[in-house]
Amino acid sequence: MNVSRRIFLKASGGVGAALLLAGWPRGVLADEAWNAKAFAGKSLDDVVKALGGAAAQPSADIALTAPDIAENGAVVPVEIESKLPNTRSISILVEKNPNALSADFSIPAGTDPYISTRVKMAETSNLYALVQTDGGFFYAKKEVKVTLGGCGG
Amino acid sequence: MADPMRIRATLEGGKVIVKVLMAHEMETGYRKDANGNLIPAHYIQEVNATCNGKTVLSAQWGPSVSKNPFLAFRFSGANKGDKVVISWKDNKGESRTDEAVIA
Amino acid sequence: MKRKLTAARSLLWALAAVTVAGSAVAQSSSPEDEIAQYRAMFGDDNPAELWQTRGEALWKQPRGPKNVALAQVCDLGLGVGVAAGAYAQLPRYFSDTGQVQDLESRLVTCMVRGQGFTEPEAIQQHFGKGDAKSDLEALSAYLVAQSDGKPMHVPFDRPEERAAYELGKQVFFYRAGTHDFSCATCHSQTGKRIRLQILPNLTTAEGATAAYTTWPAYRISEGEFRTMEWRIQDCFRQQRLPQLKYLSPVAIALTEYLARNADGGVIKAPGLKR
Amino acid sequence: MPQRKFSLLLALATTLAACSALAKDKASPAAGPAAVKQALLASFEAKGQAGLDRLDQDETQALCSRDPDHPLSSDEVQKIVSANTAAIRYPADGRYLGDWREGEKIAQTGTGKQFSDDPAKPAGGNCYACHQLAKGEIAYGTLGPSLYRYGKLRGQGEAMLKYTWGKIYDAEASMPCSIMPRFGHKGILTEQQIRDVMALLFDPQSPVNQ
Repeated sequence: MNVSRRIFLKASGGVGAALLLAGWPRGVLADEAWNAKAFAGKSLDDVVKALGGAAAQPSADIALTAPDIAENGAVVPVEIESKLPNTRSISILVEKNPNALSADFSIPAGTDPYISTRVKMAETSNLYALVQTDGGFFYAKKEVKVTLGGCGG
Repeated sequence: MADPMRIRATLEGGKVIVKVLMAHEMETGYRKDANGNLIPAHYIQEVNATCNGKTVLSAQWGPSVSKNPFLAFRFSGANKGDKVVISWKDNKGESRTDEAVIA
Repeated sequence: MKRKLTAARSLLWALAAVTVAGSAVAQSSSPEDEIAQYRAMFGDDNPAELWQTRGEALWKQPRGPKNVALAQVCDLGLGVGVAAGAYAQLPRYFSDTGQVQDLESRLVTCMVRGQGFTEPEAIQQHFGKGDAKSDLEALSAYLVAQSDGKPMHVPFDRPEERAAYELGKQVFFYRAGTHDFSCATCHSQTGKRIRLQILPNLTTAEGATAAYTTWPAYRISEGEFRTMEWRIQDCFRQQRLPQLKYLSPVAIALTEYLARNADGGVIKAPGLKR
Repeated sequence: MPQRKFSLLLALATTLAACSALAKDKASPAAGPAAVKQALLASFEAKGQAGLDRLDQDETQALCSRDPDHPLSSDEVQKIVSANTAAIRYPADGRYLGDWREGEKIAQTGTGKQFSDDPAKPAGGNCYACHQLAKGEIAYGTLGPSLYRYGKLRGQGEAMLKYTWGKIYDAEASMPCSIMPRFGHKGILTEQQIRDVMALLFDPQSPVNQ
């Protein structure tokens, strides 16, 4: 077992449950408190609902760039660019992580609907780019294979 | 106290390209130490970037953003010499603010 | 931030886009190509910079019982306080200690003789872990970056340097332990890989150069900056041998062997590794 | 005087050798086996389950530590073959095959015998580090040959089972100075673990043979 798989050992209980008890503010704008409910979500649907939506539609106007294979799941580069009009926020989700939502970015007017960052993936999984516009929620997805490596496990 | 961020802000084609490296453990709360005890979660939850007093990016993060986080974004409406100010706050209430001059 | 890789990065971004589109290219790409694509996505944005910043301060600030900066007292081989290019000419024999020294060994000498630290103080926490940060790693990151882009010229006219090389070579081929491993087990063939990681053939100039010039490095799997001493020590752990001591004769000798095999190569460090 | 002349020549030879790209020079100060062992003992310390005795070499290890400039003689090769052939223990009950599911786990597990590993836990075989096995695992190494469809291509004849058992137990018997660990002889895997890995290779249900 390598580090990437160890990261999420003992996924049940712990932080997620504790944060749920702490209650959840509504939105994800910067001047509001950390959205515990969204970060406790287990799936794309959970997260969309916690962010105030009903469901997300697939969209070809979201460019999600990530490697086909991650040599190490501890660091997976992700780049997202939305071509959807009036993009308000961009979120990164990893389907098989213990909690799906990694990061949620609010995009104010004047800032490009573009984000580049690096996230952890517990195992081979779909990666989602979730975009909120004034027309609702949209997503693009891509599978990233997380591999084992090394001579000592 | 946490180490300073490395911030690069450059003006290219009318847009400011910002690249940030932050020194942070981003501990998930799911890992165990050598003695089998859970290592408490410790991760950045909020990131805020401003330029000339205006917010240019804000974010909420969970523990699955990678250790020593990297972030890049672009915005318009600033000039060389202006300052980009970036702050983060983690789940233990620790925070850090650093700035860079747009080059 | 370094810009030299930008063109290569753009190319790989384009490749990545093609792959995303699900064309035939995606199916025919080899695991090596896919790993290259993964690594290319990091571009020039290497968290090792966080260590470099801290290391620069440690190099320039007066510290220790003698309250002097390393920049004022430390001779890494090119003269007192000369940081630029010094790493590209290490290891080397130092007459004041009568020993062949690598970067970390020499830094410890400077901290002890120049700044007045005791040796245990200087080498405690020589490898960092999380919030327990290593000054030696930070200093290494800064000093290695001062040789980035410079060709290696590892001095080799002293008998001590030759003896270190020869010892390093013998150790490189020394098989022992439960698994019969030596360094050569994994690192004496060209074009092989372990899992998906390509194994450099360290007995050739090409392989040794590819490996040596890209260390020290930020190691993704640990989220830490790691030095050559660490790299060699961890290889022996995986060889199922006991713990290699920090700055030990074998650690220096193997560094000498690798550095000489890579001589003439251009330093591209700090690197970014799995 | 002749002695001094010799020294000068040696110095010249040394200088010339320094110019060769990889310094494959005979004039470098020799490090004999005793000096190497001494340096190793001075440079390592016992940690966890890895004591300094791990630095001791058996005859096979010592012979196989030669650098490529000093190849083995045919007598030395024969010594390795004899010693390691004699070391192989075949299963007393004649059962060569265990559970391929367990074998797959052993093939995937890279830990075991490192000072950082728990000695109470069974060691892995880490087969995927060097070999392709099941088609579904893309992260495989190429230090060893591909073993995909191993059993499907070879069948389960007694001679093939016995040969393969011997390979896993002590590869030096059939290929002197093979880089493959001697999993049985050196006590890395138990007899039952070897059976399980054998099943991974031979069982028609195993993903290796799909």
